[in-house]
Amino acid sequence: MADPMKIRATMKGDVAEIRILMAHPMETGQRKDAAGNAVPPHFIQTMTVEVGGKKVVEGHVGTSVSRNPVFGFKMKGAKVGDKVVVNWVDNKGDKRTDEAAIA
Amino acid sequence: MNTTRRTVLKSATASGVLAGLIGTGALRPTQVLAAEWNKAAFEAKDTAGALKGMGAGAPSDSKDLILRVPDIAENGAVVPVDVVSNIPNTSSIWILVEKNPQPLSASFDFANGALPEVSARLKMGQTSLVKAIAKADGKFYTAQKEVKVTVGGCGG
Amino acid sequence: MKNNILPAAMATLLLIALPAAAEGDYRAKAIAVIKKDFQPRGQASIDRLAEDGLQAVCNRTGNKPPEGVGKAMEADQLANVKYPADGKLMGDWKAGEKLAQSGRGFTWSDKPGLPVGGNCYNCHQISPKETSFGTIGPSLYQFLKLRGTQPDIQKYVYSKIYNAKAYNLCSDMPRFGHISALGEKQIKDLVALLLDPESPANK
Amino acid sequence: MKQNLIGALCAIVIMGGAFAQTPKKPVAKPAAQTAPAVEAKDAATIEFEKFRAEMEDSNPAELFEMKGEEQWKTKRGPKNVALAESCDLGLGIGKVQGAYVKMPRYFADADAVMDAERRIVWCMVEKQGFKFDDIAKKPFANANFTPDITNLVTYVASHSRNMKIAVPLKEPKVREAWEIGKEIAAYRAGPYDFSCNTCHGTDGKRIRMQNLPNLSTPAGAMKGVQGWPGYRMTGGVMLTHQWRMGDCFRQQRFPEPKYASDAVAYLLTYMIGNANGQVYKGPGIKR
Repeated sequence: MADPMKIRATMKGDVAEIRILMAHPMETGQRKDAAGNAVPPHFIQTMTVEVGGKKVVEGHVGTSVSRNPVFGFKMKGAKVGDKVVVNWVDNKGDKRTDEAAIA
Repeated sequence: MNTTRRTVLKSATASGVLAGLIGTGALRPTQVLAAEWNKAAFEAKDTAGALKGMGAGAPSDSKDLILRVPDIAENGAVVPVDVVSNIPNTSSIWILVEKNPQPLSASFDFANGALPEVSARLKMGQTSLVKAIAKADGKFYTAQKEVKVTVGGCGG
Repeated sequence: MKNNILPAAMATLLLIALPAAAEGDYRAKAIAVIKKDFQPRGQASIDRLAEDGLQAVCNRTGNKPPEGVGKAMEADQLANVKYPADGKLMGDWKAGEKLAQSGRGFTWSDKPGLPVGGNCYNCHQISPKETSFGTIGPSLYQFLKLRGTQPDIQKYVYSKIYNAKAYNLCSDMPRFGHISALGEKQIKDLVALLLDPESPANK
Repeated sequence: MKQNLIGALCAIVIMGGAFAQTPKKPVAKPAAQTAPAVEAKDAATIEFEKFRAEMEDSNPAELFEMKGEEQWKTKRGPKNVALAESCDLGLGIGKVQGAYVKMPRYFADADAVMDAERRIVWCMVEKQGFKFDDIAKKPFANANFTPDITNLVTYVASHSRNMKIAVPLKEPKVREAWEIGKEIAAYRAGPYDFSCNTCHGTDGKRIRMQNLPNLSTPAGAMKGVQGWPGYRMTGGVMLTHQWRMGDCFRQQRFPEPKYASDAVAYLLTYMIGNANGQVYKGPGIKR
């Protein structure tokens, strides 16, 4: 079971700033473990950010995004209290959904 | 700061419930699902291949596409990258690291009020050009900057 | 031979004879805590915690041994330097530069038996091309120009790398030859890195 | 005759020792460098600092802090007790606000001076019934594993953000720990004759590009405290101050200090105590 994300969403003037931390190993498939065996690729491939019920960002991700990914987005037309829902799905089919309210 | 920390949905069970809701269709699954991952573009071994996979052709340089990266990365494992597009009607942004084994790092599509900008953190195996590509009104634009990846630590 | 035994015996006596109160007993307590609270890992065995004579003297004098003792023990360290049988002290500066870059060796995470690095750039500037260098030791850039006119400079550099404590008893620099971290060829290559006119250190 | 000579020499050493102990090393200026090298260093440092705030603002350490909070509040272990309802970090049972910056401190119930990590381990063992040896077997994070104790320390540390370090050095047991820690920091041994102070006893030095704080000064000691526990970019793992002490000994070519031992607690007392009055910014991000 994947660990929860941390989502911070705040209004700065009329712009909502959304910052997302994801817990994921983001294995490239090129790293070797201590025993010298290649660690198979394991990485987030797709993500979506939904605000107030509408999809605002869809992201596709490769192996060169850092371990425990961090993303920042901005949007107009949102307000305090709007619900932010973030999803991700990785190459093994693991997925995670978390939400936060804009503050 | 602390109040926003507490707004996070922490409990795994709560998200499990959410996943359940999505499963039953109670949460408009069409909006949550993403398009298929672009295997051809992400697995391309060079920039040209990635661009081809993206259907981006030959993008033109643009000063309205702002790429902010460090000149020297403190650590190649975590290189901060910000991309802001001031090109009207920008709908997508891609980020590539030219010398990575698979140059395409990420792509983002924006809709429903999202500003065409993103910050992310990338792995870089060596000193390389980082490229941002933006799509606006069906045309492709690019900006690029070199990031040096240094030796560090105790030489061990 | 007598010279070798003397400082070692002295250090041993020092350890035994030392009344705890004479130095405050925190040092004695610290040593007891160190003995109790460390465990071997990888090649880092527990016997590494024991002070040898030189370490004991430096530890007990805040790295400032009384001059007479310091000089006597330095001379003893110098007397133990083994020079190459062929009399040649200069090797290949290119191999030296490579060795100078590596900081590997002797940690519990290093594989035992693998070649040990010279660790030079960790503490010294040498070639101007390497901008990532430490400052614990002095810059060695332009060494030939600045120090090359000294008599027996090759022998000095060889000895210094072999055992830095032969010149400064409580120097921060390891005794690379004395502890067999670096062999004869490797030390020769490092001598060349500093003294060969073709070495980048002298460009 | 020979015996007499040795005895005389020893006496000199002892006197020298007593003399040499008190004066502090003069503050050394950074070694003079050639111009290009200095520029390269400064440009790099400035460049790193430009992105520092951003890196700290979105620090994956928060993921571990979040997990630690859940673990702190959940009933766990053979005794099925929550740390929040059983563990006293020095300010009362369950109180975490400001606790991290006031450790190491002396805990009468354990009759020991404990840093935050050691104290939480003690609570896990005594209050929750976990076995110390199980915790000590894999105490630090690696690529595939983050121990609960790391999450818990990160959580506790996050509740001392922007607070001043206040190790109770006037408490005699803490004072003694500080004195012993100071001696441990000065102890040279091993194949390279290194002590902690070889690298961390003088101002203005570097190993390669890495600045080496002088742990005997308040500002220098704070540099050794700030950012721990820290999210390490290399490997992307969350690591604690206990881990950092061990890694210094690794590079010192020493054997390994035992987990949550007196040796580490005393060394931390010396270092964190020297940083008293400096502001702690919470879990950090490290190179």
